[in-house]
Amino acid sequence: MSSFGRKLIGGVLAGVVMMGTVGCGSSNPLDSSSSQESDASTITIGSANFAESEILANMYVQALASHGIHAALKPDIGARDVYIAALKDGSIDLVPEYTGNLLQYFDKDSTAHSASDVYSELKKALPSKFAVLDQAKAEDSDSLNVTKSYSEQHHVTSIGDLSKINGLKIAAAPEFATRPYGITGLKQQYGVDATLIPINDGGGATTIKALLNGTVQMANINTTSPSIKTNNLVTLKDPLQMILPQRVIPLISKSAESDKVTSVLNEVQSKLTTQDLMTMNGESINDKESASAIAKHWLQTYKLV
Amino acid sequence: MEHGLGIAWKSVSKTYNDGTVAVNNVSVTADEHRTLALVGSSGSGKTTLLQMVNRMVTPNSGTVLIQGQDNQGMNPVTLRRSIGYVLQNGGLLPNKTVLDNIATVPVLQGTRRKDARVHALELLDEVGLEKSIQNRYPSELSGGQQQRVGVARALAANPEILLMDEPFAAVDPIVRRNLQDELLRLQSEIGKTIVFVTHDIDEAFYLGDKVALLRPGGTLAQVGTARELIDHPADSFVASFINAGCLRSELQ
Amino acid sequence: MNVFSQTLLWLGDASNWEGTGGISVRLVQHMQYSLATLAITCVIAIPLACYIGHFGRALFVIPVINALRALPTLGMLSALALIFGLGISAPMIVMVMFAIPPVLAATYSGIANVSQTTTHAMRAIGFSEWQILWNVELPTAFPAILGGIRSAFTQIIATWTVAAFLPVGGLGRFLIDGLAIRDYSQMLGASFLVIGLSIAVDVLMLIVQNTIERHSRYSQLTTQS
Amino acid sequence: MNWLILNCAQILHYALQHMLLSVFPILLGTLVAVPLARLANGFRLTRSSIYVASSVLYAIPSLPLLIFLPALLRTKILNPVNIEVALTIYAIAIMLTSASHAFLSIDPSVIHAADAMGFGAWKKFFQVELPLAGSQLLAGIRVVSVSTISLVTVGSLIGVNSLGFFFLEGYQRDFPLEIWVGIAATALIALLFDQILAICGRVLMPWNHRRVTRERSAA
Repeated sequence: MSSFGRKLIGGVLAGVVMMGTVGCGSSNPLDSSSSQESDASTITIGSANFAESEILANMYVQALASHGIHAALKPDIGARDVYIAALKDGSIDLVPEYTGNLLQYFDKDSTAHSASDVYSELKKALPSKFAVLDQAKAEDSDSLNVTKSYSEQHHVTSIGDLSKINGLKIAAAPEFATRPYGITGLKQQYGVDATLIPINDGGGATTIKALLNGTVQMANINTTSPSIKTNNLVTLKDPLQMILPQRVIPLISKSAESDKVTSVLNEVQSKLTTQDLMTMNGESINDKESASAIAKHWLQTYKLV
Repeated sequence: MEHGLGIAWKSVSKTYNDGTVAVNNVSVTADEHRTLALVGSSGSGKTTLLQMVNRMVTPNSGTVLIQGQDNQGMNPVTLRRSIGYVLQNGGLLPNKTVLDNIATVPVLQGTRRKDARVHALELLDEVGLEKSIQNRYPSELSGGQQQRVGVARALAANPEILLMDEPFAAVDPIVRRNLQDELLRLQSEIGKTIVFVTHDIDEAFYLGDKVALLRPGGTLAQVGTARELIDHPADSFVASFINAGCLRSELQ
Repeated sequence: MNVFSQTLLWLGDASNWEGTGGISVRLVQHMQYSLATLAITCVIAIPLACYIGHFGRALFVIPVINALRALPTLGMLSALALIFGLGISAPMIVMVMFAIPPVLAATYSGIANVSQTTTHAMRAIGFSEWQILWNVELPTAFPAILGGIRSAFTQIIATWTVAAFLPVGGLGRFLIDGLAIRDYSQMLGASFLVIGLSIAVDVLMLIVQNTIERHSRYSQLTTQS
Repeated sequence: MNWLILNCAQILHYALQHMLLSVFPILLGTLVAVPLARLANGFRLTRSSIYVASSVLYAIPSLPLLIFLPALLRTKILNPVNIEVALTIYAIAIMLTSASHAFLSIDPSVIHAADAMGFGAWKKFFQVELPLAGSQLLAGIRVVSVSTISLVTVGSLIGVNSLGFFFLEGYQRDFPLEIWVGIAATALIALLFDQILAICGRVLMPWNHRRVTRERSAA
């Protein structure tokens, strides 16, 4: 039996096994999660793969639950492209989002800059299946930061100042490579050449370490993250407003929308401030509290629960 | 079916696909209710001949008649269930208890497990084993005990024919003598048609009503009673084979 | 399925092969990481297995090392990343940790099945421990060791794709980055490359194994017996 | 340490989820691989290519498989069926080779005896081959169980959460305790499943655990 012959038959046998399992998998009765979704009363709330998103998702779930609406939580799904796909196929019904980034996701060449313009353009740009509720005052946007010493040494205070430096490395999530405010945006709008060092911690501890020990010169960190102040990093100014205003906003499938859900969540949105986000992020990163505990604590202080 | 015919090998031959000639044109008969001993050194085709009866081996030429009927025409599975088969290492199923081992063939034939077990208990007595070992596993028995269970299993379905492939070769001489005496006692009571394969000429003479001596290469040297072979050996091969055996028996 | 055509386009498009983030760079990186992991694994596992197999001491090490396989890859990667920080050391340690069990087990079984009677006889004739190990035990165990290395190597190549959870190079980069933006063609293309690489390595090792066995008469004897 | 106490509910929730996600692939993988291996053993052609089939299946990187299954199965992205099918494929890959070896390692004389007694093919498989290959099959299942339980954690990268959740959250928050708790819990579940399988082995195959008693010859 020549070794090639064995390989061929082995491949065929593997293919048969693959097809068989995949086939029986698709007609598989054990489909616990979808049965859970099918009963209309439950609304499934997902979250992105970083702490703040998970806290907001817990907040919505607990707020709805206290008003008698049963809500299921699916945390830590992944980056925007993944949880939007999950929203499209009904795996989840709602997800906390940010106005600027969401607008740019659906409409790359929108020219809106102010928060209200972004909000109105966003509502227009949404696919028919989706809707957005009120935008909160609270804002958490991407921001490009350098260490204080680096800023003084290279006289860098705005993103534009970087265009003359080469061999720039920036630490950010993998999807930063293709985002309008990411590698592509830096090149097109500011003429800055930066190579991405992809770190999967949502601008967390490893990103900070990479910035402080010089592995990278720049890092994309959420403005509500306490680590900017604690490490007295310099957030670079964005004169061309490449990064749009990022107000917190619930993105919901129209199929799961109802007046009760809207009123409960909008009430939460009306109370949420940027400072709240900063304290809550601090509780998560420094005090290591769980997202559900942080959300409960916030809802209680505003007597929403 | 005519009686009195037992088993007849009609000029059977067998060559294995690697070219070795196991049996070369042998014709011999095993009389009913009598014991035929097939004896010869290894490679003389004695086991191959034995395995032609329950069609574990199919001859290239020639036929095997069981009570006058060609065994090729019978369904192999039902044929094997109607023939008792005792192997050298007992051939017991390690995953079944002694009782279940003995009851295997009757259960295969459709007897209810409970009745088969009752009959198996009786067989334990017949082959001289205590009832206390009925729930033990083969790995917990001594060589001699395993062989006795092997014989009991072969007798369980009350077959007309009993095939024994060097069943006592693996036990020490004292236990072997006991087993041989047990077999003679059983044979005198139940009178089966037994085909007994051995490489030990003494055992053949002791157990066989008729002895067939086979030469290496699978040809028949001589067939006859023990007395005929000892008094009138057909050729020098038979004589030397017997003398080697007798020398040992005089020393005992 | 149009995703297959997109994947073939991605694989065919020359521009994807160039540049620091290109396929060729990452393919080379992937092989470098895998070869380095395999080298370190062998340097640790084979001598350790020789010691245990030959002297029969520290036998408890075998089950302990096999228990390493129960640890989740992703967990060890993130835990060690927090200790060793960025760079290659954290994923390398994890990959070596998962590659040691197959090589150790294969080498140990290769050496252990050299019968005690032979080693005892050689000791009686006057062979030193080292000579016994070098002249008899290792040559006999050689086919088993090669088998262990072969299975470890394919496992290393596949597991390095998960290591791309941390900021390292290699083909896994396409998978993790592709996952974030749901770029099917990049992911499928990279997985074809990984499967192709592991099968190519498997066949290569098979050929090496056969040629070595055909030439060294001694190991031929032992494998036949 | 009070993190452990405060979050034990969450840990238990994900541990239970983890166990649920692992049981199904282990069982289905074995149920598919064992008969398939026995069948493939039957023909010389396929017997030698079992190893190749397993290594091809096992070489498929877990991530792309998890991503493509929703498209292939037309299921929802977060539906656990995707990871169940992926884990089952890996379980089959591992189980095929060890099941094939298990059946090949049965003492031929016992098979010969079974044939001679007139066992039909199906009866022989269930009453003779399966029990006798049992102890090696069990060893294979224990390897499958350990590898499945550790592979479940990869699901967290695509939102199907289990104990893997703590790896990601711990990594983001630079909180090693959380990760080590996740790892310890995964190892504990692996140990628990392993012991359960070992006990099943002892109960189902008593003949493997009794040795020759003192010789009490009946003669």
